[in-house]
Amino acid sequence: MINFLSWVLLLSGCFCVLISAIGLIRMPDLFTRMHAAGVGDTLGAILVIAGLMLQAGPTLLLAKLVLIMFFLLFTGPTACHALAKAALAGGEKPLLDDNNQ
Amino acid sequence: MMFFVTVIALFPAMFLALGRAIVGPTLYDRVLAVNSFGTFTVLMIAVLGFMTDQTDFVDIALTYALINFIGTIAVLKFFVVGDFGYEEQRDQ
Amino acid sequence: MPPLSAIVKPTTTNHQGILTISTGPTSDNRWLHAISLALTMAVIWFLLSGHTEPLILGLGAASILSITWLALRMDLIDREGHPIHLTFRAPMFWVWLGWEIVKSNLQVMKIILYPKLPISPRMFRVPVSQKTDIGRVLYANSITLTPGTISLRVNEHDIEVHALTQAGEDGLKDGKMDRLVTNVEGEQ
Amino acid sequence: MSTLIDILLLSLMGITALAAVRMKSLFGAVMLTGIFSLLSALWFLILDAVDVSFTEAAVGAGISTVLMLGTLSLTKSEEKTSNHSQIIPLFVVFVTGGVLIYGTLDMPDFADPLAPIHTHVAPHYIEKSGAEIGVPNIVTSVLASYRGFDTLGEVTVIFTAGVGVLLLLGIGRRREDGDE
Repeated sequence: MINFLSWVLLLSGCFCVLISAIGLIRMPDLFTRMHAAGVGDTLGAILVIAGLMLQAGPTLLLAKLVLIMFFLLFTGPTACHALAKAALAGGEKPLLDDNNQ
Repeated sequence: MMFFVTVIALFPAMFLALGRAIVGPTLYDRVLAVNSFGTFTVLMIAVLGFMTDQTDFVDIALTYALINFIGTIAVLKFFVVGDFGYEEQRDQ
Repeated sequence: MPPLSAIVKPTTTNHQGILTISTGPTSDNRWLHAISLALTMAVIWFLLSGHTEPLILGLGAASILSITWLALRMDLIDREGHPIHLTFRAPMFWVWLGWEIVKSNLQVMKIILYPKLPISPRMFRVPVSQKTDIGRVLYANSITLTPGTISLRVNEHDIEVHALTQAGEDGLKDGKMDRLVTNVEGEQ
Repeated sequence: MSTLIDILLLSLMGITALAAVRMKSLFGAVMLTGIFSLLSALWFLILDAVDVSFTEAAVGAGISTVLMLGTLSLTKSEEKTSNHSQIIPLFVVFVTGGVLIYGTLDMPDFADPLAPIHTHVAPHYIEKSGAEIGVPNIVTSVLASYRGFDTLGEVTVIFTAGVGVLLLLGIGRRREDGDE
């Protein structure tokens, strides 16, 4: 049962990561790409690590995996925000839809 | 088997992120690609550790998650503080 | 035990937006923060090492004490550096945020997979109702954590957001996340 | 099974290296070397060299990227096209590579249990270092105890080099003048 759940979590995590990478290629400009990268950084990482957690069982390993997840979730948005801010400061203009600006 | 499939499934994502890092076009795109690549690497290290039954790998994944973040912030700090000639940076 | 907000004195924000800690009788609260920092580090140290030999434990204790001392000396320990007052209210918010993350992830994934790539990127501002820097940081980070919306610039009154679709903009503008973050911040 | 992982990882490394060489924007090249050191750290992990991979992560992906960027901020960030003939460098590279490959022929096979390094001192360290030194990590006990004087010398050399660089850059003096 646990193995089955792990399979599901790991595979769906990989799916998220893959889609995020596809989005990284397909999106038209930097800021929209950041949204795509966010998918892999949040849901992809959460699912893969949750899958590993089920395999780890109640050990120190589990705690370490929890720590990895927390670090990823705390640092991801901060790095993303820093990137957006640096890009704006560097004169990067986001591509906007015409009919609402 | 489960972990092996996961590792293999992570590779296409890494190839695509690498592609974005190569194509660019702006330097921020590259930083974004490297950051994503780092996240994928962290996940892959953790899974590899489980695959080979060496759970020490998880410690390294943890360190990587931190180094990746610090590296990204340091690089961006250089952009904002140091002068890199923003106009010249575009490849094409 | 009294509620934590009674022990921890509120901080004020001066006109430049720089967080200042009211000095004087707050030295107890500084020690409280120092102790909680040391405890957190001890827990993390043990989780990462898993060793119980006396020598190694002693080395760990020594490094934790010296780091705490350094942090005290560098004046890094304050409400912002180690926000214990948030820890007790956060879990429910995290559960809600986790569900939001899943929902918005699915939306963004759907958009990426559509052959025509139906995006309409937009920038707009949302007001913030948080009083402290850390509350605003929490809000901005929560916005970024849910894919489809990224916080670009933050100031005292609003956050500039880049959204991928109209739905993302509407979801943020109804202000639910803002209310919940303010609730977690619990600063009145 | 793990051969597939090796092939994929090595091809990633190959693509990264080629792209870094071909890239005109030096900044992009620095980012690609960052990716390359992430990959080589992964590769070290697969080869079971956990400590090396740790160092590679910290130094290669962290510090050296920042140092390169610091250099770039002082120089130009665009590669200058060279008009030298490229035949002689290619020749040198091939000869060096050939000599290196020839040198590896004498080495014992990878992971050969009968290789000298696995039969002499390594078993001793692996079995006894916990009891003799009391440090859980074998590499640490080798570095800090069995060959402690050697490490002390190394650290002294690095410290001297660091002090020398700082003196040359004159960082201390600027702060005294107060014009920072």
